[in-house]
Parts: sequence; structure tokens; C-alpha cells
Amino acid sequence: MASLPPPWDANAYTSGDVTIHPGAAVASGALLRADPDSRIVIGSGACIGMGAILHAHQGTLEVGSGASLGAGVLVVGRGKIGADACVGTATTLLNPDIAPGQVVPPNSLVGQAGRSAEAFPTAAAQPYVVPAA
Amino acid sequence: MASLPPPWDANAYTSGDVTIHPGAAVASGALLRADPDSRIVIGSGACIGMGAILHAHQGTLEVGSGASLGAGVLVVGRGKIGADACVGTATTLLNPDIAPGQVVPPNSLVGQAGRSAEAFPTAAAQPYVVPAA
Amino acid sequence: MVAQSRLAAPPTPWSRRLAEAAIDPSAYVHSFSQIIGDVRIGANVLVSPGTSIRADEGSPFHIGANTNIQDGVVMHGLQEGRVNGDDGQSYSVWVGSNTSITHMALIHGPCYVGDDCFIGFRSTIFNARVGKGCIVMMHALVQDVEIPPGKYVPSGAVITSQQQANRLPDAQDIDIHFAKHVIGINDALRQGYR
Repeated sequence: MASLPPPWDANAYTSGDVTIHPGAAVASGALLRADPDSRIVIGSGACIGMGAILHAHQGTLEVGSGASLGAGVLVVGRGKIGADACVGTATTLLNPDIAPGQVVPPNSLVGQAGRSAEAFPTAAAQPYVVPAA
Repeated sequence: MASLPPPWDANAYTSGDVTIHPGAAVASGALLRADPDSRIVIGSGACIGMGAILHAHQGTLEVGSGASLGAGVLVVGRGKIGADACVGTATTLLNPDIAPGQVVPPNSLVGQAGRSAEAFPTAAAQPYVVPAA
Repeated sequence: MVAQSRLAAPPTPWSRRLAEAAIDPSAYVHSFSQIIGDVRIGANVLVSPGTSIRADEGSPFHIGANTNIQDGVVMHGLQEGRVNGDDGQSYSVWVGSNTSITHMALIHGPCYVGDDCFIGFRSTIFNARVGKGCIVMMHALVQDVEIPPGKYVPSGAVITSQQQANRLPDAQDIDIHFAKHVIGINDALRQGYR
């Protein structure tokens, strides 16, 4: 059926040891960078959304077959996103350990997010209203 | 050189059995991918936003005529988005069953049948105390 | 993505100078980044691919020595509004020395980020001053406030009133250690690119 010629190779940017299975799709504007001691492996049938950034550091960053990463997803470090997992748009994963088939909501921050300071509302808690003191 | 270069190539990427009605509009950076056993059908007058991903898996994924999917929407699995439905930006739909005319807010996660969306220790999930004035 | 590193700002009613960036020879600016207009980049700065540093509206921008600008960072400024830089001059965006602006952060002028700061993944700094040595974690919003030096902004925090900014905790060693780990990613890169 309708199959446009794949234009994305010219637009996605890769550097370092990056292996993309021929059956995977990487949208335009995506950035896949593996540090010198690291690598990225994208499995068959995986989809990487527009403007996503995958930055492998100190190890292997693996995206399993059939996994979908939404637009603007940021993945940093090493770890694995399991087969058929689904990572919502604009989510950040640090050293990911996502099980096969697992779903991560959009706009999430997953991984070591640092010390929390309990006295401060999060973006999700108060998305629109600024608390007046 | 006074003009800013366009950030993305103006092409959407499709693979597999994808049928787009000539009257539908698919923005740049979109990724429409049907797995080998699956297909995607986009109806007349539908709008698919920039950087959206439609990933058909184990069946048919149908977008009804006149439906609008915002930028960065991620749709995975099989199912139907009804005619004139409206799916907000960056929302994730799994195996969608969206009625005609239905509105889905932006940044939502809808439909987790057969999959787990486990609680992650995200920043947004952290408990907080409203600061005293 | 378009590989293009430096462009003059376009002529506009508020600027007809066609100013171009001034980049220290020791800085590394990746070719898949865009630096537009009057951007002053100091020694040993690393500008990663996928960044857009665009001083075509508010300008100028200052990026101090040894500062990292990681992948996907966007820097821009409103036409109106300036901050005082450490040199006493007015800037749309001032980023000090030894600071890390990490992946996908948005630094939008008028905006001051001091020396030795850490701005975490996808955080937004807009119309604000972030004092020396502050650590802003990930997915945070800092807007319309002045954060005193040495403070800690947790992940996901929304700091948009001065009362909130004044109550922020001090950055601790554990926070600085974590930030250094993330910065280390880019120090390795800078060495690798040499």
C-alpha cells in the first residue's frame, strides 16, 4: 500500500556505535548518540518519534523490537526499553529499565530524579494555578 | 541567509499496510507504521499532527473521517478513533476505542488493556505538602 | 535536521546590525546546532547537536567559559527585557561559567543563570535569575523569580512566586554529586571531540 520512500535517514542524526534494525522507524529530527564507551541498539519494528533524543552513556541502551517512543522522548544513560513497550510523548527516562509491554505515561520523569523537597508542589500537582502565598 | 531553516523534513513516514484518504492531512514528522499482520486506515478529512506516531499492532487501527489528532499523539495497538473525535496533544492511546465526536484531553494516557502502566517513582508522583504562606 | 552552525540575525526593526556570534576558538560547537545572532561564547564551551541558540529577538547572549550546552537545548529571548550580566552589561540571556544546561532545557530571556549552576533535563528558566551554584533538577519550571545562590530546585517543581523561591532548600553535597555525574557525560564528550 502507500509507502513513501524513507526520508528519515537524512534527518535523524546518529553518532557513535548506533545500530538501527532495518525494520525500525526513526522519525525526523531524532538524535541518537552513543558515547565512546557505549552503544545504542534499536530493535526490529521499533518506532522512535520526532525529535526524540537517545544518549547512551557508560553502557548499552537498547530499545526492544516493536517498542514505541513518542515524539520528544529523552533517554539518557544505559538500560533497556523492553519489546512492545510504549513510552508516551515528552517523557524523560534516565537509565531505563522498562519491562516488555510496559506503558509509561506522557510527560513522565522516570529514573533517579534527585532529592525531593516535600514543600514544593510538582508540575503535575498544580499544572495551571500558581499558589499564592 | 535571513530565513530560518525548517527544522524537519516535510515528510511523514509510513510503513506497512497504511491507507490514507486523499482528503486527510498528515503533518511532517509523523510516523505511521503497520506491523506485518496489521493495517492503518486514515479517513477523509482527518488531521494527524506533527510528530504523531500511529503504530498498528495485531489488528487494524482506524482513524475516522474528520478526526483530529494533536501533535505528538501516540497511538499503539488496534482499534478505532471515531469520526470527528478530537485527541489532545501528546496523548497516548492504547488499543483505542474512542467514540465519534469524543474529546480526549491533552497529555492523557487512555486504555491500558493487556498492558501495565505501573506506578513509576516519577517526580510528578511524589507526594507533596502545600507550602505554608 | 539541518547542519548549519552560525547565522547572522535577520534585519528587524529593532536590530539592523546582522550581528553574528563571537565564539572562542577553544569552544566546540557541533555542526548540527544553530547559533544565530549576537551570541558570545567563551573558552571550552561545548555546544551539542540539536541545540538552537537564537539571539534574533532578544540579544545579546553570553555563555561563559567551560559551560556545557547539551543536546536539544533551546535558548531564545523576548525582544523586551534584559538582565545585568556579571560584567555590568545588559543581556537578554546570561549563562555563567562552569554551568551545565542539560538535555532539552529551555533557557528563555530575559534570564540570568549564574556560574556553577546545573539546569536539569527538560527544565524551563524564563524571566528569572538563578544565582551562582544553584541546582535545578528535571522537568522544573522557574519563572518570574530570583533564586538566591546555592539553592536546590527539586524535579517537577514549579517555582513561579518569589515566596516559593525564598523558601527553597540549599543544595547539598548529594545534589552536587548527582549533577556532577550528569555533567561528566559531557566532559567525556568534549574530550572525545577534541
